[in-house]
Amino acid sequence: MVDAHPSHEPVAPALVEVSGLSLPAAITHLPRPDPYLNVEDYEPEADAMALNMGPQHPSTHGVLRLKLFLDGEICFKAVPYVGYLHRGVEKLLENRTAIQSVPYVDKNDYVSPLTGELALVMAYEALLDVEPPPRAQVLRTILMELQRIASHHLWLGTFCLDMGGALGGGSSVFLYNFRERELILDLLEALTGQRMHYNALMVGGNRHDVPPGWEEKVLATMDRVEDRLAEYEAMTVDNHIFRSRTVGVGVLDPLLALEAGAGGANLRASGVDHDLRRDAPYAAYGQVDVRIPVETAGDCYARFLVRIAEMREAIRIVRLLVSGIPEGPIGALKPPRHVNAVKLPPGEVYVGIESPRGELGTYLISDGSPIPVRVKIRPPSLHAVSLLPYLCVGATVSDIVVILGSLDPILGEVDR
Amino acid sequence: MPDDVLALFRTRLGLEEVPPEGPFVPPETLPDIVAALKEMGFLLFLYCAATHWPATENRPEAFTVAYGLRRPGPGSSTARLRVRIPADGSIPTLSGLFAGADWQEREQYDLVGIHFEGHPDLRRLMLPEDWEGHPLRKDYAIDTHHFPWR
Amino acid sequence: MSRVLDALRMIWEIGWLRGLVVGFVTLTVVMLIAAFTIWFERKWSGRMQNRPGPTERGYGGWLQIFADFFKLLQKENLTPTATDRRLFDFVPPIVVFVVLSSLAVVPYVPQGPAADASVGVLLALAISSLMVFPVWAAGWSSNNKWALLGAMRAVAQSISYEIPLVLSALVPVILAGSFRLTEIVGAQADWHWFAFWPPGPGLAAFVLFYLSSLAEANRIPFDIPEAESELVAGATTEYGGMKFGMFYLGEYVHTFVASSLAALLFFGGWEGPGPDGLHWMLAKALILTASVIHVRWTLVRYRSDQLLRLCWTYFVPAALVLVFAAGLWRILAGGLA
Amino acid sequence: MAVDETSRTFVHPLYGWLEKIPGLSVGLTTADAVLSWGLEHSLWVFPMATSCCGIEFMATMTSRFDMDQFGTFTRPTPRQCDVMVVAGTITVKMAPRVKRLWDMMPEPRWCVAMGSCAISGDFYRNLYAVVPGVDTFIPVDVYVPGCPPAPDHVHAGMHVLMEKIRQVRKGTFRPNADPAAREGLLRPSIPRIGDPDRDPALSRAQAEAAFRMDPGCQVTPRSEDERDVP
Repeated sequence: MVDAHPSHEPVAPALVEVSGLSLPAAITHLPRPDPYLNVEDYEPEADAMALNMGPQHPSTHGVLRLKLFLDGEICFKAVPYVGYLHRGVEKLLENRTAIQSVPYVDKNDYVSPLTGELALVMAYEALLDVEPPPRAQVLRTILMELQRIASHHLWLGTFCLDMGGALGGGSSVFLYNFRERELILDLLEALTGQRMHYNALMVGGNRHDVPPGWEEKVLATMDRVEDRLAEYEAMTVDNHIFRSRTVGVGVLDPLLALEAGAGGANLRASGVDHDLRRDAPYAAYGQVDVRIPVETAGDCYARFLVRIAEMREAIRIVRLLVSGIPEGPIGALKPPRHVNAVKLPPGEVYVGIESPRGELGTYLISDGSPIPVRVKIRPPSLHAVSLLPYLCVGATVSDIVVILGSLDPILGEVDR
Repeated sequence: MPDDVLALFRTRLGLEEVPPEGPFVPPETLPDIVAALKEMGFLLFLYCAATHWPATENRPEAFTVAYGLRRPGPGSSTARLRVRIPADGSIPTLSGLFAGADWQEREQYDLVGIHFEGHPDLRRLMLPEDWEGHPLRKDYAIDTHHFPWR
Repeated sequence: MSRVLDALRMIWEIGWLRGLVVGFVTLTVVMLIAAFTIWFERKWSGRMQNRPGPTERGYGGWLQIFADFFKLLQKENLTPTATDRRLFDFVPPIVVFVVLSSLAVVPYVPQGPAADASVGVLLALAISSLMVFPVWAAGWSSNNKWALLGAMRAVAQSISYEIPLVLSALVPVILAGSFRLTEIVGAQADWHWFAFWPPGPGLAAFVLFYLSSLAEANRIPFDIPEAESELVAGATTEYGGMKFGMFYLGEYVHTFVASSLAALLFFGGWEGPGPDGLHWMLAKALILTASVIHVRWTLVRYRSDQLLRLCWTYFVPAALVLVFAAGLWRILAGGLA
Repeated sequence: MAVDETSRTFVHPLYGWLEKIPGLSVGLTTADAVLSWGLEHSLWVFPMATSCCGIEFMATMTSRFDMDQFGTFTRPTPRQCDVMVVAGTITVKMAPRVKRLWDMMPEPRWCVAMGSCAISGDFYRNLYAVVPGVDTFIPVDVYVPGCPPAPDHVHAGMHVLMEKIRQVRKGTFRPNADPAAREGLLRPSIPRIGDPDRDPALSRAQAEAAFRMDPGCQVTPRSEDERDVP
């Protein structure tokens, strides 16, 4: 059993240079399994079993279907099937104006709706060349970070649920996490009036201003959430079973992660020091010095550590910003009177932001009419799921559940 | 876009001016240029977005496919390029270069109906395998019925 | 009145009739205990997770289990067509039969109600280890891959954990010099509970026994045959209605019986301060059952290969050492006399 | 399998036996009251969670709201469940699977449509890939509106379902059969179950499609109950 107790001193890993990037040598250039393997070619005498996992399975995080080819309980080929939640958002956005389209992207990444909104709204703003006022920018940043904490809470809960079952210790961690997630949802509800699907942003600014006393509530909640983080660590980091289930499981080659387009904690856990909040700042991230946690082991445990560190960092950013929200308007444009109020100039833009799952981008083509010609949403979860054929090979069914959970895919975003 | 990318586009494509949304690249040189970009550190595959342009008086039916790559790390930058192909044309696949292009191309094949030449596993990604038509084409009605479910 | 009593006494004299009555009462009581264990588990886990648990039906929700029972009774008796029908329908009663029949050799008071077999320990363990057969048959007959995987895991796990279970049960046997459960309890008189006396091997043997019986009863962290986040519901995936109800009940009876056995072997059974008797035995068994529940809602589960490695590389050697140590203690302490 | 959705009554074979014993009517009514009570207050949920509503449904199970108060918890397999909570958008690709999972549930069973996507498709209802409401292929007992409904709304929905079960068992339940109530309502492209316009051939086609699945899936069911999902 692999043991990596957190009290061990971290050893600086050997690095290797690849195209100007320093990557941890131990996990770079790992042998890649063939995702297109013909099952017939794999030892024809073996007792292979095709196992259909999903689309309705307790731990596929939605409606992902994984077709696993097992030899005993070891998987030698995994084929993900997606699209069970394909709601044609891109087609719908091609028929909606800038004002109408924000609620649709809420439903893409339903665990962090605000980042989806921001990615779309920023694309329209880049096309229109509109700069939201500073108050809106700072508010957006606070909202993004609150959303990141809530999203990671949900992730940690479901991750442990996958490991410990709905009727067991996993569900305890899950319920504790939801306790804190509810606190953050309360903050967002106080601001926007909704628990999910906030529809809080619009082109040129925000829709909702801060209610009185909100800042103090945010600070109090942040204190509580930070206290409770230590509790989760006691339940996970200090738990030998948790470590033995995650350490060394699902090691992700950073080069593969990059080429596959993975992002967020999946990338940073493999030693790639990349975060758009610091590297291509948007909203008010330029005003804060965002510290990026990076791990070098590349396994599920490293991804877990990165997300926990990101939660702490998000709490710090929220604390930093919430005490100094600048005064002023929250929108750069006049409040729209009708849906065609925003006239789009012709052009093509791409805007990427750092969602809790990686780079969430919007690619927008407009030909001058009120509705865009093409909206392409670049979902980080799609790329995370596309890693499964590489990561699942050689893992047992139990491991596959953990690997899938550690990648944190949201199927609404994968399928759109 | 950063200067080294602009320089690459200028030398490889013989362009004077590179538009900010990316130059048009001939389909046959696409893999070479993307491979060169990958050598230059653009390791993160961002997006592959195909657009259907229905026929008008001025132009025949056509597709554009836009690609985006990102150089990770501090001071991150993107490289963007586009490919224009006729209605019955096809485009070489990038799935050999970027694992992430695999699914993006399958998605574009599914929704827009562009054939990616040399793709090892070009199946529909989002819609059922027996689906007819490509929904993101402009001539596809948004409320198309599908017996017996809608 | 006295006539009635006489008649009752006469019935009592007839051996097989007495057995029938005692058996019926015992089984009813144990099933009720199992049902209330379910209620207790729901309340306890709720308290552990900052929620109240069942509250609406009856005081503290204690009627909830009966609602569940009546509901399960009325569900459609569903046998999927692709299953091995006869085996599929046959398995749930077998589960209940196996877990209840192990009660035949687990005494709760010195006089019974169980048969005081001369190899009681072995018999109890042997019967409870039969549980693997219905679980395996359930997985096999369901014609479902998840059920099959669960069943295969159950077989691998049960076979492995049998060994440390029996070896650790041997420690009290060696210390007491008898396989008879009443004699083992008798040897623990005057507070010489084997969990604490001799210091060291007894407690270690209890921990091994406890963990192995967790594995035998498929409880977290060793519940890989069920593993509802991986294998949907394991071997019981295809079972619904009362058939599932039997599995559900059997699981809790199994836990209770294993706890009773641990109480007998390591905690002096019905011995205790004040008058000895059933109350001490039940209290000990219930406390052990509650601890099983507490562990279940605290830990996450092992992977199957880690589970087996844990058994073969730690538990089995440790159990062997403990058996040796118990023998040594017996010789050195002059217990052979 | 053609499911006759309009007359979904399930009589346990036990009742037929009991009715033959004379003088049991008093006992039977008491027993029936007890059994109804059990049926009503032990609703195990199969969470057909596909999207955003699934997250809110998860929140419904958590400590602040806690469905276990009235004896409701989730089971991962449809065989052990009484209520299917359809939480989220159902797409054309997913619909056969939902239908099949519904067919796998033992009677008596109920369906709760949670959220506006499950009720009518919401603002996706005119989209090529989305089913306009789950009641176009499975009978729905309770609708919980909202996008997504807050957890307390789901609680209220479960209590409404309990009330409905009580009334159905007592025989006092009267569905709103007034055709005037349907006047002016937006109707989906497929007639809902219970709609007089609904063609029985449609139910048959849906039931068949539920076992055909998609061709790439390589599932060749031997019979209606052969399963590869979940």
